[in-house]
Amino acid sequence: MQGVLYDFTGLIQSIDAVFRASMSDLWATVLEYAIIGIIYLVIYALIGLFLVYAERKVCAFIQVRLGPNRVGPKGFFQTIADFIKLLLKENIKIKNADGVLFNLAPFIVIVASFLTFGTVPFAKGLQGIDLNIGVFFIMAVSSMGVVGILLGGWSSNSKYSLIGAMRSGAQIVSYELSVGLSLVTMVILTGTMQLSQIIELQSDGWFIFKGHIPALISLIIMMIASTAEINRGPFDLAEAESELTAGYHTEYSGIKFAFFYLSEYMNMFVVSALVATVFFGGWMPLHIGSWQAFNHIMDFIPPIIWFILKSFALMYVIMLFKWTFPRLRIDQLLKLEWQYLLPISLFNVLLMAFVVYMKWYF
Amino acid sequence: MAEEFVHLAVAGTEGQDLEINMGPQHPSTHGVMRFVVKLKGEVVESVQPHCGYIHRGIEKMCESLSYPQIIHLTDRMDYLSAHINNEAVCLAVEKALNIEVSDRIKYIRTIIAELNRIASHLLWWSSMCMDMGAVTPYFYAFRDREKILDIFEETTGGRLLYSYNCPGGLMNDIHPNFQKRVKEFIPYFRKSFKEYDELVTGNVIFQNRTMGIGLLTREQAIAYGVTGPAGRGSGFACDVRKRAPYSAYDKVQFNEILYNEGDSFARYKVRMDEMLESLKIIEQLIDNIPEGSYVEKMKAVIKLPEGEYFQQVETARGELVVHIISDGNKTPYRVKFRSPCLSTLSVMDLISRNQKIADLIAIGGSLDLVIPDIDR
Amino acid sequence: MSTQILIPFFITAVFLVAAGITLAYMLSPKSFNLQKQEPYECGIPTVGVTWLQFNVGYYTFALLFLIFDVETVFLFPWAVVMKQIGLVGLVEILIFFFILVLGLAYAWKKHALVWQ
Amino acid sequence: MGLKSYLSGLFKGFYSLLVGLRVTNSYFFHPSRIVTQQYPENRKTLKMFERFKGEVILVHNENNEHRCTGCGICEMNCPNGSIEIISKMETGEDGKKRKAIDKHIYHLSMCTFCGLCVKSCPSKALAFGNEFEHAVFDRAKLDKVLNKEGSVLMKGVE
Amino acid sequence: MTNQQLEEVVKRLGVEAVISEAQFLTVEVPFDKLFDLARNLKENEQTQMDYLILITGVDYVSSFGCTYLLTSTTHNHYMVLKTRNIDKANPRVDSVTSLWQTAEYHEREIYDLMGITFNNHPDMRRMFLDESWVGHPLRKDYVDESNIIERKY
Repeated sequence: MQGVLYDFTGLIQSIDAVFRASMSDLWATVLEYAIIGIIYLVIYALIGLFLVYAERKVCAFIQVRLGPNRVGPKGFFQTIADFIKLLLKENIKIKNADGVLFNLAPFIVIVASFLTFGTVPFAKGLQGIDLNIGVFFIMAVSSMGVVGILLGGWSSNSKYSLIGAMRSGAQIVSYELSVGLSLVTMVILTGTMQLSQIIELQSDGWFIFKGHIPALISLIIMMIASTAEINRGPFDLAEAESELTAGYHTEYSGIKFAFFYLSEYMNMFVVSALVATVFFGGWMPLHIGSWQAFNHIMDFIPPIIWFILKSFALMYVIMLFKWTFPRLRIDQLLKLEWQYLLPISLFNVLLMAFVVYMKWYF
Repeated sequence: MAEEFVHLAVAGTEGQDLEINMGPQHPSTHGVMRFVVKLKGEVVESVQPHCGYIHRGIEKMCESLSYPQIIHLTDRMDYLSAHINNEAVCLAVEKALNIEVSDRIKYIRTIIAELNRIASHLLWWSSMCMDMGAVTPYFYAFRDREKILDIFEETTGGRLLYSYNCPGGLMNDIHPNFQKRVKEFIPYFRKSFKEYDELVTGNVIFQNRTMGIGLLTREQAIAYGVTGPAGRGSGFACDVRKRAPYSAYDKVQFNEILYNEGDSFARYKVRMDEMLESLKIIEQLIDNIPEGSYVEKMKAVIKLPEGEYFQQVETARGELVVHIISDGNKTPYRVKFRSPCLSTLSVMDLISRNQKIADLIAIGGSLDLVIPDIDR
Repeated sequence: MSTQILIPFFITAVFLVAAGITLAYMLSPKSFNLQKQEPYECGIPTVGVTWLQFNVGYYTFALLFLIFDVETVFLFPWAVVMKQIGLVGLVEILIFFFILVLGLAYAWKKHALVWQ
Repeated sequence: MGLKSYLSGLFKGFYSLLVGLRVTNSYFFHPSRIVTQQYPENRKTLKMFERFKGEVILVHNENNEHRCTGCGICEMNCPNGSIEIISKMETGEDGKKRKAIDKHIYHLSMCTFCGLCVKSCPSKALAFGNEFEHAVFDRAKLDKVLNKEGSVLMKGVE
Repeated sequence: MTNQQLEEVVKRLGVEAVISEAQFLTVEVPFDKLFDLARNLKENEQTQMDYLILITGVDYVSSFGCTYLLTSTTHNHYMVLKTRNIDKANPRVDSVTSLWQTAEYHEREIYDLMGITFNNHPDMRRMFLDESWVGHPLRKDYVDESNIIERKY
């Protein structure tokens, strides 16, 4: 196995050691946690801001227009301006709304997306939460977000919000299954659920190549189902701009709306990071079997770059979905899941089990 | 507090309908229109349209204006086929005065009317796709519509409201570039039309969203007076251009597009095919515009002889009938516009019952309502 | 790694939202207007109750989901060790799947998979 | 539903989605096809079509002369009453008194650009200008006096 | 069918009508006979007027009138049905909604703007104006000082 050029494990361990040597264990832990929190907060916000900008530019280019180009060079600071605007907007309290739940909803949504964001492996050693049930953890926590959406929609006491929330409930709950099953398919191949190990196992080839047919089917299902799970077009029934005006966040204004918006984009990032990790080797460079020279050249590209490239390519695909397809209807949405994706992914699990049993993978 | 919600949410609401206002400020009503929709879950129980938010009393205004002055008011009815509306009044006045306009005027009117129809259908296409959640087609259609608007702007001076007709002819002659530009546009549009088909028509989601949705039978279409593409999607051969040809339509070969399914997809296909059919009409006429004057000699003050005059034209949305009652003065005694959208609106409730709320939007898109045409 | 690491992430997320809302509360203008407090319904006052008993269509899928999700949870442990247990695992999971698919087929047959 | 139709429906649907994705994707990678105009920046190169109906103007030549005789036909033909003519009596060079315009007032806010005034003007005094940036903060600024300060009737126009 | 033949059919229906020829064949009937004639025209094999194009309500100052433009989708012939002398104080006409559903909205529009009430109409409400609006704007004697500006010319 080729040596990994950029390994952050040692660096982080040495920082840990320095802290623990200079103060008591408890304080060292608290300090480390604080640093982790701040760093992640900054990255979270930056990626969120950039993604909003990227989406606007992508959709503008697709739609033969220029997109934001007034604030900053090429409109780069547009989202910052938007953020400031949203911060300065009045938070309108809706009459008859359930105040507690109304305010609780953004918390839940952000907590869910932030916790899943923590599991994203940026490079070797650069991963906040690396549990041995990593894949499972992401599934569990991300489905918490639907609670926030449901609460937000229901507590607004607006009819559009109510329908949007109900839709998103049925939708996310259904697509959870396909996401789960396609991940199960890959777990059969990997034999582990820890994200860092999944990446390590791909040092001699990504799983999309190793697992060939079942992995490909699983990838397609995963892309469709996760697009649906993060409430993005063509599955954005919960917002359904032309039907429900803004769906579950109709009544949210100012910064609270911004949090819903942010979490949507961050969920997109997390999902594509997860797909990149499981199928495309995360931060692992492209290695082809025994081409030593090629593999070495690839190793020089830092893992973060690899990771960012892969997840942004996937995000581009998700954006492309949104800006190409018309929205599905609720019954079609559920039909797609229950009559197409679920049977296929069940079949795919068996196929993968069979492939693994026959050792047909590479 | 918790008990209060339980009380609010459940007690006495069994089987109650959710009553929702769609409009007047709603992204998908294409204007200021209010639908009161009764829902059972997602299923539409009834749709009650409330119009009049932008009623301007054009018919009343007409009673105090002279005939040339009326024309610019008709622009504002169905503003997407403004030229065709203009034409209707002019034809009515010419018919009343027994004036036969020259072929040049007829040809130019027909070409511009067909271009206008394409522009209108393009806007419909984009907004219907937007109603269904696909935003990108909107921009493609507007990009191509812009080319037509440029042609219009060069010749008529207006981009949306042309006021290009006057009783007895046209306000200006066509611009020298007109023919060249139109001929450039035809192949360009054919090419981008293929893209539309790839992007939307063939799309499985789009087909599933529209096929079998909003069924309107031929009998219903006739009884409710649904004309235009919406009527022809139900197999109702209502094209005025064929039934009672005016201008140069009797000189050109074209097919009346008919689909018998009567669903949203049929209405969609009728309009899409009509755009190509309009191109054919333009192709036949554009090279053969005869020379001559662009306006017939008219009296300075136009007075219609006493009587009642009807003129039907086919706008992009259906049959527009102008009914002028004249008492011999220079202003009409009474003008009635039979706007296609009012009749089309009346089937909204009928065909969207028991469909989902998302279908209601798709049906609204496929009927192609222009609200100022309803609220004249 | 222990699950302790979740604590800073949870706290940071809560802090992010709380700080945002507090900041907005301090910065944003406040004005009182009865019209503004109305829930948005295209500019028309709401008619009737919003929180009413809702269509059962959504809930059947929640029930279906429950069945299948629990089964997915069972699949994960098996998936992890699939490579080691070989044929036995394959046969066992075939039986498990057979029952699972039977349930799905039944639901399909009963039109429970069609939104009503 | 047979398995065959199930699968063929699946693949056909999937293929149609791919066709759609190809279109949008090709647009993303060809930014040269962007049609957006950078409006305020391209003011210098922006040229409206000559017939563009921006506003009604009274044509003046370089000697500050116009062709308006103050006959009031445009005022009469305007459907919206957006033209008001205030005329005065003026002694010409030959000593005869004749009617001339004092103010040709044009209410842009009421104008619907029907073109009847331009068409009906017997002495071709009116025309459409290409100016389209009409936004103002005060509505009163939309009421314009079309004849310039000190302008006189062109010679030979009756 | 030509106007001549149409005229004969109408005469055979035995309705007291004044028939004249303008752009289309115009049949003028008293307003209380209108519905019967309309039904006959629709159901008669030879006429089959199944498509009602428009209804115009007219204020003839001394009375009200209604004009119906009918056509047949099978025979493609047109006919104008006219009625005058509707009582000014209490204008009432029979609704033709049961024959042509499209009349529902057109009659509501006339009721709203002209103030002619239609008997047996399923939903006789104002169409465009608010329920609290006083008067019917399309009437010749309607005065609204704030909204109607008299033109000088």
